[in-house]
Amino acid sequence: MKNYDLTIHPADSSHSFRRVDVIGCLDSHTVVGFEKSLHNLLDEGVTRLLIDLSELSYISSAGISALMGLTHRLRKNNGDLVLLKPTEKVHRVFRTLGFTNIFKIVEDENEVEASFTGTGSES
Amino acid sequence: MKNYDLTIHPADSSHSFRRVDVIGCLDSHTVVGFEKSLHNLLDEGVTRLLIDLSELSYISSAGISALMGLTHRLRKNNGDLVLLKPTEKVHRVFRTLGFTNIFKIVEDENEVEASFTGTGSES
Amino acid sequence: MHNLDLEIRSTIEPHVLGVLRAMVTSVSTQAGFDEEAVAQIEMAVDEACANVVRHAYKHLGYSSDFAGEEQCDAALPRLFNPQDESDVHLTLQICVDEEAICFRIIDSGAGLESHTHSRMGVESLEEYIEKGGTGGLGSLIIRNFMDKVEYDTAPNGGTILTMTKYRQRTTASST
Amino acid sequence: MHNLDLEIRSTIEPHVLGVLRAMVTSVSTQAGFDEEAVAQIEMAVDEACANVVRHAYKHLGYSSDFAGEEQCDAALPRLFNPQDESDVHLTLQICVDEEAICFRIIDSGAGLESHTHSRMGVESLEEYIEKGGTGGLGSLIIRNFMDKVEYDTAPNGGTILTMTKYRQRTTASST
Ligand SMILES: Nc1ncnc2c1ncn2[C@@H]1O[C@H](COP(=O)(O)OP(=O)(O)O)[C@@H](O)[C@H]1O
Ligand SMILES: Nc1ncnc2c1ncn2[C@@H]1O[C@H](COP(=O)(O)OP(=O)(O)O)[C@@H](O)[C@H]1O
Repeated sequence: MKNYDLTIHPADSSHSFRRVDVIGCLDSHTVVGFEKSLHNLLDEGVTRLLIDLSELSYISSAGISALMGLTHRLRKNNGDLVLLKPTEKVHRVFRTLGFTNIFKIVEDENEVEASFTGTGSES
Repeated sequence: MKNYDLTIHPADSSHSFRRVDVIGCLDSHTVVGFEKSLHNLLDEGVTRLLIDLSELSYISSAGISALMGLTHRLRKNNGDLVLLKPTEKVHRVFRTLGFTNIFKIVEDENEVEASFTGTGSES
Repeated sequence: MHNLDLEIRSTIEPHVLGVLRAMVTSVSTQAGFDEEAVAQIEMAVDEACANVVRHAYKHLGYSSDFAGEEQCDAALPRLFNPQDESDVHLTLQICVDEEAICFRIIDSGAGLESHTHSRMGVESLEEYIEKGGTGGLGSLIIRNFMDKVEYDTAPNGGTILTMTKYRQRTTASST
Repeated sequence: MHNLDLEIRSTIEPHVLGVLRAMVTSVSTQAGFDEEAVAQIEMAVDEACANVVRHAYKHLGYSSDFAGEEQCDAALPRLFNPQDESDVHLTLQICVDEEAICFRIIDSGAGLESHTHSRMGVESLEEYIEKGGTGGLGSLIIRNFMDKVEYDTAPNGGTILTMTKYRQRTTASST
């Protein structure tokens, strides 16, 4: 029962995006480290970002705002953020609050590559 | 996330014992209903009892004492109590406190029938 | 579950948010709320408690927003240290009865600014996005997920947030 | 996790045991104890709280042992009902610091009988079995699973149980 963990996968030339997995709870406490790590990654030039939410058990408004901030920054650079397989609990929060109209959410890993529509391309 | 549930399987002529599944937490609160249900079953004449612990997430001293009470009563009637596949957490409690020397614990469903050694036989 | 009253007092520590969520989830589940309602209650209470941790004692320098964890903790008063009778903590009261579950989140902090008092955070997702998607979502979540929400100023100047979820009524639903 | 102090006050209600376990498990895990230690802490605290629910207020008729749930609840005082300022409740204090996690379970009940005070429950599994396997196992579990255990009588006559688990030391182990 780890409270929070983030795995940043190394760049992989077989796809155009960078992948991270976030595990546990993204609340107003753990979000601080999450934002720092991901904005560092964007500083490195990443414009297409995939965040695997399949093991995220909780997200608070602070976590949602962090995802909003990443979305804004990536889209400004012609990139995008894609969220992979959120748990039913997290997906329901997105749905109820209306964030399913804002975030790009993908249920099938095979559709990730196609879902990045911006022009930015990097590994 | 149900806190406590007990399933009493109907008598089945293909084996000599009666089976119940206990789910959730067996604490000093839920043990009251548990003891009542199982002693009712023994009143019906059951002498060989199998309790499936594979979904028991917590047991307190009250739960252990209830199992002790059932063991005593069944063995006095030449029957026995067998515990099936306790979760690692519950098994560790039994082990640490020394109850693995008292309770008959079976990990494999196919070994249940053989593990009843008393003479009492019923369905 | 029948009636249950609980009161939790805690020091201001970011880790307490996870502990309070575990407790709130357990109480709400045992009170008979379904999974979706429990998740909404968990989130609303977490937002309220996070606001205490982040905002209420900012003026004293206790905030997970602008202090590194170590600096922040060093100065934290302890609840059970008789030498430290300062009033920097978070109180969460929980009442369960036949009709509803009710939470009261109390701090003795700086209080709400008078303009936020009447109108907390953002009013809608649209307003949230217009304002750049940075703040105010917590209050929106609280209002959306609970049936009754009330902000008061405590006699000592702190904030009292009372929120209720009824057993029958449904609030914002995902379907 | 750094320092954290928590105090939970609750009405005497059997369901509260599950709620307190959820909280204790969450605090201990976040405090960095491993799975086995967390399970031992959960069990020790649960035994202590169950004793308050079952024994401390027996003389007033509040006990999950001999009252049906409905009868029992009907008479239960509420924590937040100003008309009901009786002192029938359970207090659990939790302190986390660099060295240990410490729990204090406080009631204002009848207190321990003087002979149990010096020697609570049974001393060993053998004694437990000799006595028919019915009572006293709770205290044995508390002593086995915690590093330091102390019973005191509160000024109001109730019981104060203080128990500590250190971060490094290992108590009863299964291996
Ligand atoms: N307990 C509190 N004490 C002081 N100020 C508070 C408290 N709770 C909320 N606030 C104020 O209300 C504002 C709105 O809160 P909220 O909607 O949760 O959004 P956010 O926390 O993202 O700003 C906060 O920015 C803060 O100024
Ligand atoms: N908080 C308390 N208030 C009053 N009596 C208590 C309290 N805690 C324990 N006791 C007494 O100590 C005895 C031993 O407790 P324990 O070892 O948990 O075994 P059990 O609860 O099975 O009897 C109890 O039977 C009770 O008489």
